Amino acid sequence: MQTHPAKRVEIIIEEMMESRLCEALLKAGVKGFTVLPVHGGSGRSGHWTRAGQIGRAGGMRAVVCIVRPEALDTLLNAAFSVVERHIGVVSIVDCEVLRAERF
Amino acid sequence: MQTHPAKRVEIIIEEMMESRLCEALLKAGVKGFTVLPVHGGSGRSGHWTRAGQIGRAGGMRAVVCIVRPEALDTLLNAAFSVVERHIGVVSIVDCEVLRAERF
Amino acid sequence: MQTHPAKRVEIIIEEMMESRLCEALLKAGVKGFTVLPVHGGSGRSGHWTRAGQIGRAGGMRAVVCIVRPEALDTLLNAAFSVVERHIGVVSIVDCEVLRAERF
Amino acid sequence: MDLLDLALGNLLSPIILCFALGLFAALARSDLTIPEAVAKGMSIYLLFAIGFKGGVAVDTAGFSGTLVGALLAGVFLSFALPLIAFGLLRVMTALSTLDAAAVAAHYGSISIVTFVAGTSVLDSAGLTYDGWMVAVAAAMEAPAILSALWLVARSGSGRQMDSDLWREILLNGSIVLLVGSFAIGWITGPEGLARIESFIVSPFQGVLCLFLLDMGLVAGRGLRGARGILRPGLLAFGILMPLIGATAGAAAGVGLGLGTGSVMLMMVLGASASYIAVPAAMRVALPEANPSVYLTLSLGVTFPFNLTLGLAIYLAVARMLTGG
Amino acid sequence: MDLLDLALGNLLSPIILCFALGLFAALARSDLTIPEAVAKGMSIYLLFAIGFKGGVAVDTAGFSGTLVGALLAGVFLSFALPLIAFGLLRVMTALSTLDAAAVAAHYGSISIVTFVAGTSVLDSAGLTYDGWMVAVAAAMEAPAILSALWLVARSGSGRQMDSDLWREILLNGSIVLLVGSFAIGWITGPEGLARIESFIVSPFQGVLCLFLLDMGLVAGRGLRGARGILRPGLLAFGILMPLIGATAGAAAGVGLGLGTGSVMLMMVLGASASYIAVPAAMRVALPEANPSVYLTLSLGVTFPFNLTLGLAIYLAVARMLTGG
Amino acid sequence: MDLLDLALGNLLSPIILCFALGLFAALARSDLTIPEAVAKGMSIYLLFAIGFKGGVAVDTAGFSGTLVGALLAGVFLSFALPLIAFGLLRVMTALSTLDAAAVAAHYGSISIVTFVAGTSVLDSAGLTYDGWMVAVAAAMEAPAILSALWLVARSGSGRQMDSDLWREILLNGSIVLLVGSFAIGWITGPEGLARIESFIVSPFQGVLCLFLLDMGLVAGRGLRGARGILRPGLLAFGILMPLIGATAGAAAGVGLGLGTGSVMLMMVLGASASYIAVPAAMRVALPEANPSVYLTLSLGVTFPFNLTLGLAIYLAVARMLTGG
Ligand SMILES: Nc1ncnc2c1ncn2[C@@H]1O[C@H](COP(=O)(O)O)[C@@H](O)[C@H]1O
Ligand SMILES: Nc1ncnc2c1ncn2[C@@H]1O[C@H](COP(=O)(O)O)[C@@H](O)[C@H]1O
Ligand SMILES: Nc1ncnc2c1ncn2[C@@H]1O[C@H](COP(=O)(O)O)[C@@H](O)[C@H]1O
Ligand code: NA
Ligand code: NA
Ligand code: NA
Repeated sequence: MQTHPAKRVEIIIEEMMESRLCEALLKAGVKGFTVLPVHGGSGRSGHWTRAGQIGRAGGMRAVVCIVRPEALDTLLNAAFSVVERHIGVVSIVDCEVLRAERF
Repeated sequence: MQTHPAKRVEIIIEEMMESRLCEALLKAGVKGFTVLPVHGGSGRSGHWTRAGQIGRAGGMRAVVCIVRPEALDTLLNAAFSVVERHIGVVSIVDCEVLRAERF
Repeated sequence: MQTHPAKRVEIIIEEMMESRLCEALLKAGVKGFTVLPVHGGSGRSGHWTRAGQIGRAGGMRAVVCIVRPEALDTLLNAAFSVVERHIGVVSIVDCEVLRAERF
Repeated sequence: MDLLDLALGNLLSPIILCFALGLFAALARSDLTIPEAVAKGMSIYLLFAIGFKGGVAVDTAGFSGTLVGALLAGVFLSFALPLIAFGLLRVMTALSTLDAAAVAAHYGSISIVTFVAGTSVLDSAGLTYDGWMVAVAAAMEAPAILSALWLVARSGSGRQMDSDLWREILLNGSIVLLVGSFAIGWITGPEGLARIESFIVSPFQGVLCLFLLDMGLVAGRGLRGARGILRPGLLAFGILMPLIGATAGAAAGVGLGLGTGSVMLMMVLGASASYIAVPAAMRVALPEANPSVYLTLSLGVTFPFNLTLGLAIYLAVARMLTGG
Repeated sequence: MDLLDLALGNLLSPIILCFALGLFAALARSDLTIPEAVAKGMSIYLLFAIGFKGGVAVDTAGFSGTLVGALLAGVFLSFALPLIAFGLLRVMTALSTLDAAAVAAHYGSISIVTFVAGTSVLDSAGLTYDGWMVAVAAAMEAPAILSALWLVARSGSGRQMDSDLWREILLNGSIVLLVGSFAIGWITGPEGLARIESFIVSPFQGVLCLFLLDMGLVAGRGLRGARGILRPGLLAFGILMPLIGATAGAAAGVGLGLGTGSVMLMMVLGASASYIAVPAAMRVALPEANPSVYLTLSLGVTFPFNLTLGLAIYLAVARMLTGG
Repeated sequence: MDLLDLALGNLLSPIILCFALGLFAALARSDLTIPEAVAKGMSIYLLFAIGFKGGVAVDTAGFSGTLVGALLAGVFLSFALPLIAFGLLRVMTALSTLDAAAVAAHYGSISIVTFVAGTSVLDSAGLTYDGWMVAVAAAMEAPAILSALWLVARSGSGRQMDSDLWREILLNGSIVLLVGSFAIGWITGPEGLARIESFIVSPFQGVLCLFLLDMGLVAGRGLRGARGILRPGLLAFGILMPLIGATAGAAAGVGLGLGTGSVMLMMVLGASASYIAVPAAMRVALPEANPSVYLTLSLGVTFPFNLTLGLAIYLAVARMLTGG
């Protein structure tokens, strides 16, 4: 099956910043992304889980975004402008996709 | 620690098609996969989130499937036959796994 | 944008073992990880989904951990000591990260 | 009480105001949300309660020939209304065959929450209705889907029905729960009801309030994202079609000799459009049809119209026709 | 009322019919599901309500020596029943030591929903029972796990108990909630109950209905996926073992001089098998044991058997033994 | 009834005991958890019910000048208390400007669950209060955030307010739901209440119990993870500040000539610290501030203090001041 090279960017970010990140991505011309719920985690600010929480301050999201290699830099700049002052993690992986025209 | 090369395939697909995709994967001889909930996303059909939805029509799932390199093509053909007419995204990454006999 | 090489380790494990794995990772010096909920899956022990479950025995989690390349082996040993006798899947991918000082 | 009074009374009831609150919150982009699991839990509660009470009512009132007649009329309406809707859409809008067929399916099927809101309007007007009307609602959920698939097949495209699809349509969760709890209510009768009355009867209106709050939120979010889609023709269809469906329902109800309350509910079933069962079926059967069109129309236009103005109109007309 | 009438009356109660509806929906592969969070919420509600009411009952009736005797008897049963179950499994089935021990643990422990269904059968038969029986239920949750670990250790394999595992077994959520709400009910007494009565008493049966609907769905899904596992020997064990457990419970109850209602509940505790606390503990302590075996047996065979036929049998026997 | 009796009576009420149970379970590392969706569902229920009942009370009692005065006093307190808190924090602790400002915002704002627990203490003491106090609560949620941002801006750092942030602060879910259901209660009045009474009135205390169980779990988990953060100075602030806030509330309440019950609630509003709306706003507006500091302090120290001792003190003082 014919596949095409692309980049898979995963951004783990605070729930409160989700809408800002999504808007920034769309403004940067990204064609799509997927938001996954996060159950818990650990980092410099300690360990947390979502169980029984009622506020939105604690939660996080994982945003997965697949783009053409040449669009990576624009995406990273857009993401970084949002993530910069916030906790969160950005990782990039080389991948192959079907139906390249979608990205 | 001894690791072995494998392929990690991630298929983001409509919730309604989840059972069909899973069946197709199993029929194609895949030994296992994991289904993650999706909270929201964006693409050519617009932006959506799951919050407060009551129908099943809107939701999506992320299906992660790790296979031996030689099984990749069968998997992609099986997945593509389901995804073909539907919205959704397929990406493939090279990975290393522990306990290769499981895949 | 400046990126740095790292490793993305994804461990799919039973919910009951989540706290043990997280403790083992922290003890192995990992600086952070993210836990994603899992909706369902399939493997040698059959097909399952979370819908309507009330016990904790059936569920799984996906733990994503990004580390510097040189820390990979310690992480894998720590993870393996927990996963060893349990069902679950460990996969490793080469990735690039922003803000390397965090890992 | 004249039509205006009735409409106003309905508009100022807690359930409609809750819907309006949700709509407002979503349009004002408040971050108010109801968790998906809670919303689903409430819809399961509502289906269970309405089904159970319907079954108990049949047990109390006894089985009658009219019930069979009403079921048949409902199935017929569900098959026939999509054909009318499809014709209208092709004339009034620029939708493709596929999109028009998908939208049409929604209008043949029904919205159980509109039905429930209808019973609650009847309750506050002090009118009774036949308990088995909920069985008619269940019977009308699925046939419309088949009509839509036939419309698409006729035009040469479309997918073949496979057995999975049949099962998904006929055994979808809401039909099974509605019919199942109806049967349980019928079997256990008033004694069964006595045991769970303080769960399914007393808190019912309150749960409905919170559920409509969520429906308002969902409808509002849909409208916000779909300004480009709602062209005048489509909008007009979303208000004209329920009136046509209600007329058909009124004809059936009066033809069968039903009482005022049941005629009104028959009109509500004809007028309301599905937004749970049919969209899910369309994602499997007609994946190329655009979901934002049918969801926006059904949930963002027809549902609010029925809830706010429709119910009052249907009640007034039902009263006029039956002299009730 | 003879046994048959009783069995039929129980079979046609709303809670059993809801379970049957769930079972049917899952076996027919309907897409009806109850969200995990809602199911967990309902189980928290049931545990809280049953514990609280038990505590209030002890406050009203006063503390007694019989209570201590019943607690000790319960703990003893929970330790002893797994040994019997293990012996039977080795004779009747081809399960490995490990799998047999894991299954055995489930049958020494208890199912709180079966217990609740038992109290509801007593209620409709107009019989009373001691409020502190819920404390006996809590006391029987954990000991069986230790018996199973001992059985495995004896055979040379198995994991050493670490302090985490101890904590998880003794402080698992359902024990803490049951014992905690029991204590709260005891402390606050009837005045406390008066304040939350319309939350934990009136809607109880209705919540139980929806919860059993979910249990039916889960059991049905389990059965569908486990046809290969349920060989005749295992199936026979799943029906024989509750009868043995009930006999042991009856002996303890009559020996302690309990009333009809409490003897019946003691039988229910002996007969029922865990499907929440023990499976979770097994995944940590005996991860190599096959979860589909014990979950299918406990939830797919013994739970439905107890619910449909078992409860009626236990009540009839308890009546016979106590002349109640 | 003297202060000690009152404190003890409050400590032994089901709601406080449920909170204690949750705290214990979390500190003992039990795996008891309430699913996030269920916890959120309960908080939506509580907000809806308290708002609705408040609105109905205003409709019954009529609109009054005192209401406007109380609203203005509330807004003033919410603006002013953070300035006091900030000063205290700079003296008593080693927190940075940023962290101190973020903490201060929480103490100007309010905790609706503490408010609800206060009304429930009043109910069991047989005292009445003005229904519109819930509107004062809503009005006090947001102003404190602006004070905190001003404190940071003054020191040169901090982010500029953008329109998104304004919207998020003023239209956050709890404000919209509280004000919205207040308006619906006002519009529909006693007839509206009659329709949903058995949903929002009778089960209220019971839902509050389960919700406080969850709050105990969350607070306990927070405390377990934050031993390093809670130095003596911070701890002392967490208990001193509510007393100062209550004093300010008392002054406002007496100054406006409110009755005993409303003075007590005004004290509760002054004393309580936010842990839902303000933390969320801080994550957007002051992301560099450390969330564990403000969450631990507000939820782990001030909330339990208010719930257990504070409410009894505030009621005793309110009685003394008003001779009620
Ligand atoms: N190395 C990592 N790998 C994966 N997720 C991480 C990592 N470090 C931090 N995170 C996630 O980011 C959140 C905030 O991290 P921190 O800012 O370090 O507290 C954590 O709770 C995790 O969910
Ligand atoms: N480039 C992408 N990266 C990640 N997820 C995507 C991407 N494009 C689409 N998706 C996901 O696929 C869904 C449907 O996409 P579409 O068919 O483009 O509307 C979206 O809602 C996203 O969840
Ligand atoms: N090849 C695979 N790719 C992704 N997930 C897997 C794979 N195999 C197993 N899993 C996950 O691990 C769980 C247990 O696998 P098993 O031990 O094979 O039953 C499954 O339910 C899946 O969630
Ligand atoms: Na219709
Ligand atoms: Na047992
Ligand atoms: Na305050």
